[in-house]
Amino acid sequence: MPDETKPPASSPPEAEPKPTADKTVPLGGVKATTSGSVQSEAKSGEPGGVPLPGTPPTPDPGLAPPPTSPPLKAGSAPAAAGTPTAAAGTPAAKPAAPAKPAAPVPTAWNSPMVAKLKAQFGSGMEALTYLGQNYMTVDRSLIPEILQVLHNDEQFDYCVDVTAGHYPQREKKEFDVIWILYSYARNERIRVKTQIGDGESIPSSVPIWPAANWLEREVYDMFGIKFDGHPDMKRILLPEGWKGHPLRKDYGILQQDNEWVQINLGIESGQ
Amino acid sequence: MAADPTNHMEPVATPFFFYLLGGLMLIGGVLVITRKNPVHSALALIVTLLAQASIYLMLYAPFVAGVQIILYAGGIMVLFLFVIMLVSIERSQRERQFNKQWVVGMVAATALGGLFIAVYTKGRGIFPEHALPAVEAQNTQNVGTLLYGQYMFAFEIASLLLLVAIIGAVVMAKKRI
Amino acid sequence: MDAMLHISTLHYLVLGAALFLLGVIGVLTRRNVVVVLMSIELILNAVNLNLVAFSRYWGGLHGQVFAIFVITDAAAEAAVGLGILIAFFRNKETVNVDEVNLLKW
Amino acid sequence: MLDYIKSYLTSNLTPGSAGNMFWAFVYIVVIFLGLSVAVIAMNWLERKILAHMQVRLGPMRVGPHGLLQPIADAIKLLLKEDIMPAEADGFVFWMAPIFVVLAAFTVFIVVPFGPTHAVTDMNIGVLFMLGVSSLSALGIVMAGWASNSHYPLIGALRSSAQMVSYEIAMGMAVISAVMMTSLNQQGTGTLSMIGIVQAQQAQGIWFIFKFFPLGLIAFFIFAVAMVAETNRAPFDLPEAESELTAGFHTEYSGFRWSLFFLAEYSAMIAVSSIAVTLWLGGWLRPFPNLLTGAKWDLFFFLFPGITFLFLAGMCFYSTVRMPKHPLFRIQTIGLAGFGVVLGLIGLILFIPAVRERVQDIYWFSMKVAAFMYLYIWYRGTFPRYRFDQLMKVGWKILLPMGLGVLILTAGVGLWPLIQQTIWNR
Amino acid sequence: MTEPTSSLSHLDVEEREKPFLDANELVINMGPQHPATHGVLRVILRLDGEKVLGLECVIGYLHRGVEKIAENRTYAMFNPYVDRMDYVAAVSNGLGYCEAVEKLLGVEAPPRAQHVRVILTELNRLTSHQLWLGTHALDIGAITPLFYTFRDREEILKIFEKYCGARLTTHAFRIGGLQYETYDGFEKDVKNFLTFVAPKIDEYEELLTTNRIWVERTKGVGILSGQDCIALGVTGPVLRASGVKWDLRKAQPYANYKNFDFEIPVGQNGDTYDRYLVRMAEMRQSLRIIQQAVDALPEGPIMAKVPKVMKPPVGEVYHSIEAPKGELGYFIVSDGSTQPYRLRVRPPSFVNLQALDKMCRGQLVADVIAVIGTLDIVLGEVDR
Repeated sequence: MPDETKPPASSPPEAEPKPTADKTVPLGGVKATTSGSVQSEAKSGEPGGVPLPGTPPTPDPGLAPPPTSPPLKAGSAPAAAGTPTAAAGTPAAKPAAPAKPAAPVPTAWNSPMVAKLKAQFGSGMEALTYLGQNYMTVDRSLIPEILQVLHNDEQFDYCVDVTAGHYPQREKKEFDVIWILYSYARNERIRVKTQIGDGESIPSSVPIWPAANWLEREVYDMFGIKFDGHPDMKRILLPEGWKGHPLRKDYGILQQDNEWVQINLGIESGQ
Repeated sequence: MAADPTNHMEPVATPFFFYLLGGLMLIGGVLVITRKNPVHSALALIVTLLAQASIYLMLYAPFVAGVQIILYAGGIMVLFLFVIMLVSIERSQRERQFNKQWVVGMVAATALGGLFIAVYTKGRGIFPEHALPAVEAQNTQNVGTLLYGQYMFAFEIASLLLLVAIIGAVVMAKKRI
Repeated sequence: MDAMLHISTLHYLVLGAALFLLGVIGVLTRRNVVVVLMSIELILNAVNLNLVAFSRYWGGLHGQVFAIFVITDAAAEAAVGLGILIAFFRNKETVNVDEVNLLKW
Repeated sequence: MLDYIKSYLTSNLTPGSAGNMFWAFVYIVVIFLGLSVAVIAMNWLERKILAHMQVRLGPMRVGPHGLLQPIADAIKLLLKEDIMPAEADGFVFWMAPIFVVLAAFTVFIVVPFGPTHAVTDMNIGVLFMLGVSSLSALGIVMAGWASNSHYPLIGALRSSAQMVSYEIAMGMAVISAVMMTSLNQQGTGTLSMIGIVQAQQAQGIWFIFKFFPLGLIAFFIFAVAMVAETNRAPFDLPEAESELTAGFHTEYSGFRWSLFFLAEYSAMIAVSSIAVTLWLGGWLRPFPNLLTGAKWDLFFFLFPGITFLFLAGMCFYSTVRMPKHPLFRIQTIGLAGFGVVLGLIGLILFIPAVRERVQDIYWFSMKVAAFMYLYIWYRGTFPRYRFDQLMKVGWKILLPMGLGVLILTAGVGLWPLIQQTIWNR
Repeated sequence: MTEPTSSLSHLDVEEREKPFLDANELVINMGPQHPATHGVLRVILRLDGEKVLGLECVIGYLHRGVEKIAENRTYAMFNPYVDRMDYVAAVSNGLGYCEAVEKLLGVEAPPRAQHVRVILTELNRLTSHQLWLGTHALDIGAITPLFYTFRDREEILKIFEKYCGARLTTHAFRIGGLQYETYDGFEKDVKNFLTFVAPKIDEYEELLTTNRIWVERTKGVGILSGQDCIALGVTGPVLRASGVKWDLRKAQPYANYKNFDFEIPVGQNGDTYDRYLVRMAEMRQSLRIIQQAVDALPEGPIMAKVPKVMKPPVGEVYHSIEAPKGELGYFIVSDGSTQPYRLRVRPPSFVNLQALDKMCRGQLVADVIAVIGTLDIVLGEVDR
């Protein structure tokens, strides 16, 4: 974990694994106003609050500041509603929320498997656990190999889900792509996450898990993330020719492809 | 079918039904050879066949009429329609319907027609004018007796022919020859 | 007028001959194999008509028996003919007689 | 003219055989009307019986117990827009339902409702019925092809393939029954429908029981094949709604569709009539040779009237049980009226003169009705066969069985003769 | 025919101009308006006669953007929306969602609530399986089971209605427990229902299990091996029918399923018939669970302490339950606000539907119908 030093206190470095009871982080940040300002570390695209190990030069600006500091990139959440309120970015100053029980924070996840993977992939990945759920953040460049290893060597034979998240406040690395994997043999569930930017593509995992076929198509449909090597990369839920990717944060909830609607449905608007 | 003749007496209104059915047959025949769409041809042929079955009834040949309906109309024509539906007809419909030597064909047909006319006018007398009393009540039995008696050998050969035809058709229509 | 009203053998023969001619014309001029096959059926039917008519007017049933044989034959002919047609169509994608110019493909 | 009409009444032939065109026409009209009524009643009965098999009530709104539902349906169908697909072959599309209906109704010319109650008695009756009913395959193919649409085409191909294949097994079964008319030195052998029933009467046995298992097996083969012939469950693949929406009549609507409906049901009645004629003694009452004597005659003579009185009683019982509410008044009155009509019919049937003439028709209809009930029962019970399984049943089970039955029937029937020739030599 | 059948996904939607006797390929469009596609599934079939060479599903006709809606609703407000996904198993959907949010919030529903949840969820599993059985049988041509199952399903819906006022989209659970205490006589109703329905399940089996035509239509149809299931991510009864003994209720118990004694029915051949048997057995197991739950229904509160305004801490959680159709998962990303930052539903029907192509290849058209039925998809969930 070369990047250990970077993460804020909120995400304890791997080196000192702590039980989930670890509450070093004041939770004030969570008490962001409803305006949706996202609290520092975790919220901005990294709910786990994990540093981005994959990109040594500049992980994510949002991660650097200490937990209580205002997030560098405020206003990520409101984008969903199409009403960005950048001003809300300051709420970190409200360290209140006294009534709230301390929220759990991600802790390092240690297991033989992780150790083995670490040995193999080194700094490219980081394994954490949150609420008893294990996940690993992986550098994009490692994606096909690590998934392959997970499938072949670690018996994660069931690809539960492939999905993504959009974090427009993160420059260059706007998207999280998440694989949820399960191993029948070990009865264990993990998530593999990576970050990619807009317009970038990512190797498809269909050769590893055929189940990922439609799931990846849906990710493409909803986020516009292309998967290289996918046998049939096209929209699945929305019609062919639709413009825009609805689950992106900059796509308003009432927004639609008016042109498509007018041409194909012969009505002024679908609303 | 309502016009079926009866067992014991002269058919009712024989000339009327003869001309009606004969006319139907001829119209059907003309349509068969002129329609562009083979399905229409086939339907016209069915009309011809059914009219002919009725004429068989008028001729006191009910068993042949039954066989005609079952085999021709119910069997062979279904087969024809089946095949027409299997082969696409759109293209053939757009093409030329008659071949290049149609003139020759027409000339040959006219010659044949002339021959027929000549034969029928010259030999008018040879053809029996009046029918012998009908033996229709026992028709089926008699046909059966003939088939399984005098024509037994021919019958067996016909069954062999059918067997060959079945095998031939199956082999032809298989996916790969 | 009497000749028109009294139906004799000749009437059936003429009808049969007309049908036969139609069949011949169809066989000789049409390009579509299906229609050619149907014209052959017309010819066979014309023959049947003659056979049955003669059988009626000469009293025996031999003509009817022959008609049954002819119908059997027609069934065999239709089955084989249509089988050939399907095989032909599969290879040539056409149903025109004048394109049947190869013994083997 | 009046003499011409009257002359038939003394004859004991069918109008066709007697050459009486007037009565033949009357019979045709009566059969046509009766058949239409039967189809309408069948429609109602099927829905009601099926509904009660499926723990529901079925039509209840239009008329008492939905009695007027088929009429309402008929009106609806007649008023519906008649849609023809733009790409359809107009003439063929138009002809197909007519062809099917014609084929289905023409069959009834030779159906013997009684010794004289048939339009005509052809001496190739069975052949004629089989032949003409097989013509409806053509109509179905026409309908499927003319619709110019995938589902109808597949439905039509399925349907015609199915009908053609089952016809063979059916033919085997029929021939074994026809053979029974002449074998064993009893009777002369006939293809005439009336002749077949008379042969059963003369031999004193329904053919279903003759040569004990053989007649039964032949009947069974026919009973299966006839369901397949009429495209009914479990052989209703051509119109399998879950696969082909509605099969060959997907594109039909309104009146034309109802013609198909009419044809389907009259075809069901037609094939059931063949089965009844060939194996179940046609118009003969049960045990005509066993339970003889004046007492039994009277007992069976009373049956028709009692049936109708029983139905009338059911109506009155339901009338009493109707909710006492102003909204139900008309329905209650209607049901009572229906009961009265049924009761009157029952009473009329007790008049000896009427009874004499009608009892044959009654027994024939009762037997056919049993088959109709079976049709409904099948529909309520069985899932649908798949096409290859259907073909397997037809070609690999029924056809060999039919051939076997045919040969065995011939063998058993000729056994005395064979014995004579071999042993007495 | 030259085209390799494996590259099915590149199936050309356009109907080819080839005459089908030669090319042996007939492209048929089944749906979206088709009685046997269970809604608005559109299947493009490539046929050789009646044999399926391959097929492609076109979905999305019911797409309502549930995941997008979730990002614009508070956690509590989104709760009713999940019912609209798998509308025949709305309670299960609600359970999964509530438990996922509870996990995020760090609360746990009190025991009584857990018990009631289990009862309702299992009843819901029963309704779902009954509906499946009815429609599946209808697809195969047996029309009667549909009415039998609907008659019995009605009793469950009555219980739902009495409990929460709704029959289909129940919105029965709240985050943190239940909103409503059970009505008076709830236990009695449920117990009565249990005694009522047990013989009814035998009745369904009587109609179908030994029916020759049913067996012929379902045996060996749409076979999916255990490996295929795992590779394709298929879960639920379909997976279990293929011999994989895996049920989330046992593997990773949620709610309080670990307190109940029940078995996981497993099939062997992975064909349609086995799936049928597995589901029938599951219905009986559900009855067992309900019996135990209702017998041991504890007293106590029904709602945990949940803040009025729910702001789960920053974090993400994936929680999945064994819905009647398979693994139903919710992946929720919280940014600490009142609304989910991202909510992903892992719909079992959607993933299971992927297997349709694999299951139908080489079968006949009629089998496609049977296989669509046996997959037990709900288009509301596939499209969300």
